[in-house]
Amino acid sequence: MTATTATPVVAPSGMTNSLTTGRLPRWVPWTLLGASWAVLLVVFGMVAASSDTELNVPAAIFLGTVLFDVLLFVTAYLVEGIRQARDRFVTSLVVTAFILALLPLISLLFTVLTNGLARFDLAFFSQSMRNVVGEGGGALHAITGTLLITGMAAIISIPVGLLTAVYLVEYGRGGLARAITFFVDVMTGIPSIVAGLFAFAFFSLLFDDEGIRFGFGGSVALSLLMIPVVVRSSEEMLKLVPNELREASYALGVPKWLTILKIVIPTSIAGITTGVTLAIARVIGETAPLLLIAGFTTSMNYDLGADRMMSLPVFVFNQYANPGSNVDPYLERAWTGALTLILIVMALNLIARLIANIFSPKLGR
Amino acid sequence: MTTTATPPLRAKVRRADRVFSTSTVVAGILILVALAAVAVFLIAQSIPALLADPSELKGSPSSFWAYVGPLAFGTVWAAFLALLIAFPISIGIALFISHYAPRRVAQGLGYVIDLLAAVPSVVFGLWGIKVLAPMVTPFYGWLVDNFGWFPLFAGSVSGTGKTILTVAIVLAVMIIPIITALSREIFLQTPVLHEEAALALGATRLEMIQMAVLPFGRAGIVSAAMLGLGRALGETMVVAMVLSPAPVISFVLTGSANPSTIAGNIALNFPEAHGIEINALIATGLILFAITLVINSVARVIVNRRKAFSGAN
Amino acid sequence: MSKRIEVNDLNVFYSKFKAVEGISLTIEPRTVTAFIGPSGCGKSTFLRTLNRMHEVIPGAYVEGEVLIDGNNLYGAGVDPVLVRRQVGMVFQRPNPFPTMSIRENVLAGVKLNNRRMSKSDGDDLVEKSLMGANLWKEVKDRLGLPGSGLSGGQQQRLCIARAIAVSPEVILMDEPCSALDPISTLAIEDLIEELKQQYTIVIVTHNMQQASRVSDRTAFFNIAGTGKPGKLIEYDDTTTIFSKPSVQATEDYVSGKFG
Amino acid sequence: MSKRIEVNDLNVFYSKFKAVEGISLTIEPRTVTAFIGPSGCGKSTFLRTLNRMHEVIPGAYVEGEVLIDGNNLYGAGVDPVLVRRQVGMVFQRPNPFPTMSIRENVLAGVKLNNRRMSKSDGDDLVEKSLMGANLWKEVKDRLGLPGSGLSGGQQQRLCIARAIAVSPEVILMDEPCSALDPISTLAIEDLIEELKQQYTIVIVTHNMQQASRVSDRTAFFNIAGTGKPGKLIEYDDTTTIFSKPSVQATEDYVSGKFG
Amino acid sequence: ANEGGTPTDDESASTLSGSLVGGGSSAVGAAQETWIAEFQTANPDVDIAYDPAGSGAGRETFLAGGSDFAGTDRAFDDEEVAAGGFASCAPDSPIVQLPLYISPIAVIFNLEGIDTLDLDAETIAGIFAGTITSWDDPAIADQNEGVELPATPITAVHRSDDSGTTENFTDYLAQAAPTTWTYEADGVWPIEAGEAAQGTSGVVDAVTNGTGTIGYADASRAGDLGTVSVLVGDEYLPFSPEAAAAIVDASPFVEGRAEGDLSIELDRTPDEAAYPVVLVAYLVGCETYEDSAQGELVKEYFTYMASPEGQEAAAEGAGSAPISDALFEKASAAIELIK
Ligand SMILES: Nc1ncnc2c1ncn2[C@@H]1O[C@H](COP(=O)(O)OP(=O)(O)OP(=O)(O)O)[C@@H](O)[C@H]1O
Ligand SMILES: Nc1ncnc2c1ncn2[C@@H]1O[C@H](COP(=O)(O)OP(=O)(O)OP(=O)(O)O)[C@@H](O)[C@H]1O
Ligand SMILES: [Mg+2]
Ligand SMILES: [Mg+2]
Ligand SMILES: O=P([O-])([O-])[O-]
Repeated sequence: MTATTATPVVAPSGMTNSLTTGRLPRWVPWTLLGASWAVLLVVFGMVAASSDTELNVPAAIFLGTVLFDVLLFVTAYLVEGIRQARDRFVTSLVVTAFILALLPLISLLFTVLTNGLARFDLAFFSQSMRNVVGEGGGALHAITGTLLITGMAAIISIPVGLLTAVYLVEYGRGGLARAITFFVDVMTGIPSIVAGLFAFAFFSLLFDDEGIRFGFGGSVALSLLMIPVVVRSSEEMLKLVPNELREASYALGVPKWLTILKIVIPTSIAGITTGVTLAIARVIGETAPLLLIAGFTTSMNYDLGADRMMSLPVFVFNQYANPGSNVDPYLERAWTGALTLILIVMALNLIARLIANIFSPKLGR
Repeated sequence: MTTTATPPLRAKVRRADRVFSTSTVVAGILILVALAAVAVFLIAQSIPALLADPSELKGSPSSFWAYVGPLAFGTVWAAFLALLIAFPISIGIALFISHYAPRRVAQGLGYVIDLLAAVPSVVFGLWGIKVLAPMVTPFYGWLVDNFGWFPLFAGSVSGTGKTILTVAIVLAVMIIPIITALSREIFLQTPVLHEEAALALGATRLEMIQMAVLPFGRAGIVSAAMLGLGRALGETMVVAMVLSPAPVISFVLTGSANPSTIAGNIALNFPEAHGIEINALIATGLILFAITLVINSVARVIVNRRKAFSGAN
Repeated sequence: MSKRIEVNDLNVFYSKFKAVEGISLTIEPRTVTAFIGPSGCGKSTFLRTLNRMHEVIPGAYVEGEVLIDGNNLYGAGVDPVLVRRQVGMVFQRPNPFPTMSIRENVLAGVKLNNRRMSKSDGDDLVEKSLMGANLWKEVKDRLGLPGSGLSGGQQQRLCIARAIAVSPEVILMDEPCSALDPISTLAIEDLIEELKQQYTIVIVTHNMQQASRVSDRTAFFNIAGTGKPGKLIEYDDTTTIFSKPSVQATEDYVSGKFG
Repeated sequence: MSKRIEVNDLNVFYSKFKAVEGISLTIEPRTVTAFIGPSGCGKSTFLRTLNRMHEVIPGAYVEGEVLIDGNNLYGAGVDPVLVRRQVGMVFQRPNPFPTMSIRENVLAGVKLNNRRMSKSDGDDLVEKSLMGANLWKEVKDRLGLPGSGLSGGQQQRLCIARAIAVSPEVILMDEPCSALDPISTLAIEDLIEELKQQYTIVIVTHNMQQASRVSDRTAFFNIAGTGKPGKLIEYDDTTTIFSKPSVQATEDYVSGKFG
Repeated sequence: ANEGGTPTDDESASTLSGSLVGGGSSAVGAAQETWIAEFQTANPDVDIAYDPAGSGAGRETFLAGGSDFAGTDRAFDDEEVAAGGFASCAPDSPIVQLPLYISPIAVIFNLEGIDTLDLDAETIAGIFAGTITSWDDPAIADQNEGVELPATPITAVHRSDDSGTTENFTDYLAQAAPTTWTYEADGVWPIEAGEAAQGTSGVVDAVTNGTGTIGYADASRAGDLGTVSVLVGDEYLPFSPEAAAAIVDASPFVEGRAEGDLSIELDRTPDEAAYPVVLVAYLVGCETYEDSAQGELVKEYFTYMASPEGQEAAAEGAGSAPISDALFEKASAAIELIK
């Protein structure tokens, strides 16, 4: 452009419809998407028919979406110009990203559901594996174990994590805060099995028992994994609380701690609960550390303080990895266990949302 | 209220305030202590392995470092690949939810993505071997047939699909919800002021995002990526169940001989390990710890380098 | 129930930056005092030092003294929390607590301090405060609904009700009407007129007409330029300030020559 | 380089809420038009419909038409991106991009259409725009530093420089001085005086003195109460509005009886 | 339902009570679950736990005194036995090591329409070493006349984890095909060639889901997959429980061990018709326990495991090969030592 002269960058004034460029009608992108999917499904269908393999739907959808991205870019470039084309291209990429993330989710849920429904019966939820060989039995012992161990881990991690987040957001300045922030990041990288090893070493030293296995130890190991996630997510959420609310509270003569407890935390409770459920979901599926410190059993145990306690991931893994000579009932139990595990986390998620809805800011009008 | 008794301004020390602030500090310090304890445990248990005669270690490597080398490489490589896949997708989804989807739809979509986070890693492992690996095998075959000249797809193709690329895909699916959730919140926080400034200059939505949203969220995005990367670096079960490992350093994505990861290797070998082998495995855990530390430091440097331009006040 | 405020040679700093310099003035009980002046001259900053709210901002501190009925706010051992209970504050943007109902918002100051209160005492206080804030009629049938569902003007009056529910001696208001429509503004101006019977009121406003309508005395602040500290230029009866101010800058400002 | 704006019977809605009703007016090229009126009467809302910036707010839409030199902004196939290039905007709070240097800020809009601008062309444009915004002298030695490091008034002038760098036909300003100190305010008022030679300028202001100082014509908006739509009450030469307005409400407002 | 130990039949009401903790090899896991279920049913007041955490972990824990017995896919060796220090046992008590779990390892493959193949050790070694790479390789074809072999490339799957199965399989290759397989027996797969998968299930899955795949796994998991008959002497022998048990009888005991230590030096190149690719897992306990009540309990449990009923139950539940009568007698004598 000639910036030195006073000529305007855009088309000179006075021209009629100078504000109008070629615009794609609204239906064009959707039609393109549908058409791309259809084309790829047909192509894949033909390949599948000719080579006698199954139709690979996810791959067809994926490649169809890629085709759509390209088509849309070209169309928009021809009709609307490069800037709009770029904008549309990124829009379609963003949509593609979303579809991409959905594919594995759907495939995974589908797999778990179809395989897991076989043993989704009363016995599975009312019986343990004690004295069961082959068919039958259930995962009651593992379900209670998982709930107890994870529950205890949450009881340890949530206060510690939340308080630390409060410290970082409301109090912390200088070296200590920076150190905590940094090491919390580092902590997210502790491999789960190392957490289990550590918990085992710690408690066997503490109780001088080389064979120590108990649920609480599992909770401690899980806490090591859970705390950093709680801290990180709560910290971000606390930061989002507007300062105005804090000031309003201080101006009423409310001390800082009550302001935090009764204004700041309730206001951000929705985000915090989401973070906490993320953290629980992160640890509830851990296998290796629990096998090391909580052990393995086929019987019920309600006592976190003593004796082996089974957990669902260990149950699932064991049913999968060490089946007896008749494999099918073991695999069925494994899938049903996996389904149960997902259902538990989803239920937690739902409960968290309920809690969040009850406490979180009420938007009027 | 009577005018007689004006409460004095001088008050008792506010005990509760003190207790509360102290407890937050204690919680923070507790984390540092726990981490220090883990570090001490790792170091103490590692020393025997570092001092031992390497021939006592599994596979009789020439030295401990020859043993961890491929593992450290595999750890970083797998996590890098996972991040490479997950990062753009996550940013895409986060943008989709924060700036593209209608608000009502966005909430539902956020929930769907959170669901991915609800899937435990054993289940991901099962899905990885039983569903994903068989599904991608023909695709790998096609890649190797057509792009075999490209170093990443060199050599013969894996017959089972249990390659490092498959692992990276599963890891990516696992960390997508983490990165998405955080960056979504951050994108939603972009000051409307800056978004409007860009739009008022005649920017398209994409240009507005480039000018206002992404620069503003840079530090937060890096944090989110680090959180995801940490998860990918430390993931045990998925790697153990899905990968076909070998003690090699190789960039090939589609072959049978893939470098293992430290966490996966511990899971695979710990059950049968005894004596000095246990120490060696823990020592590899220490290396992983160090890797995480270094990566986080680098991330922090990146975030801080252009601090003057960060938009934070 | 209301108190005299005496400020002696007060400087306010944001870390190294001196935002306000050498302020001395006396505010009589049961009066309305208006602070006027161009943007950035330190009105808000100074106002906040009257109940130590500036301490919420990292790095902010004062030199000098503020006496409330002879007690120095900045004396040793003074608890800012107690200060703020006696000197309430209403902000520019209405900020009811979003997690609370209207009723809870009014009782927030009392309840948040962990004081127990019987249901009926609570009801009485809610009614009294909302009456005091001229809001009772409009909301008495929906006390359980969220406070954020009210209109801007109602929200601002809710904030005033919340402030007077803790029975302060002084109420500070920082541009309480600047985000409100004219009807709500009038309602709040009427309210200030009534509150004056019981409380000492200090109000910051950009609106000269408002200052002349509601205040008994007016303080004019000015600033020599960006980066310079704000200063108190003139402090006098409102009628004097608006009719025959003694300083030229004041006259320029109130007559609209700048600002 | 400047354009006439014609608005015909415009209504603006936020979802179901009608915020502005039945506005018709004509703005001549190379004039400064001031919008005044009490808070909430829809000045900002209306201003934003002049470059379709209201579309950024979810649920906002208009009825009626806005013609810029005869082209309807809301006609079929009109690209809001092009509209905004021709009708620039400066906001209440200065909003330079914090991640960009001063130079990058000025060029931000230009770079969108002209990615590969030569270094010297860029330099020229930066100098010209900053000169135009009266900022060149103050920042010419630190063009590479972050824009957020400037004072409020400088930031606002930087935003003006950024807006004029894309050579718009019209510049809309929404209370551009309300966050600035008096010195900066004067600098910006002088600037508006100069810009008027080339651009059509529309400015929203709360400050009656400012309106009378800088504008040629003034539009007074009012609102009957919360929840009611804002309306254009009177639109005339600035001198007429401030000396002998034809509507009582206008007189009440400009004389400070309310607002 | 199944909790609370309601005795199933009253006549067998036993007076035995207490709890036992064991741990170790996951290969023995399924068998242990069976034994524990049966034993607990017969003795409702007894609780037995077995952590299938791995043989190494099992030995470590037993050595450190964290468990009452261990299951391991290799016996404590001379060095370890000499070093002693078994913390569960009374000072200076020797340990009892009994090969009570014998399981054939099947060489499994996935080729459409082919159920069995005859292979000698050298060919198997060649396939797993990566020197034989196609199914129609003459080395394979020559031994399988009349079988239609495809030209599919071979994908050999081995274990990615450190495992007893691998150790026994590589021991077989090292003994039976020393020229092709020049590596020592090891629980970790010694070479890079081939694919790796975690655990028996992982190998089975990989072989099942791939095409042209071959692997080795506990025979009970062979399912519908093709299996290899291995050349022993001059006869191709498919795996069978009897043939697997026979190899143990055909092998000598390790010399210089205590009376209760029945460690076996497996001979993978037997003269008789014995299936040489087997995994032998040991149950390890003390001769004298620190606590005699524990000794009593261990003795009862070991007695049950070694008994024909116990062996039959494991064969049923976990697919193992019942020990021979000869070995049963020796084991019984060893168990008698426990106190
Ligand atoms: N948190 C802060 N940190 C540093 N400087 C600040 C802070 N808040 C205000 N200042 C500076 O202090 C000075 C006085 O600001 P203050 O907000 O008190 O002015 P004001 O008169 O209330 O203006 P307005 O009418 O715009 O509200 C200004 O220069 C401002 O930039
Ligand atoms: N995003 C929005 N959503 C819904 N209603 C809105 C929104 N923005 C403004 N309004 C409403 O529209 C009406 C006009 O608001 P507008 O901001 O245009 O007033 P204004 O005259 O600019 O006021 P001020 O002088 O305070 O800036 C008000 O009733 C306001 O509450
Ligand atoms: Mg202020
Ligand atoms: Mg406005
Ligand atoms: O019994 P293993 O799992 O070690 O083969």
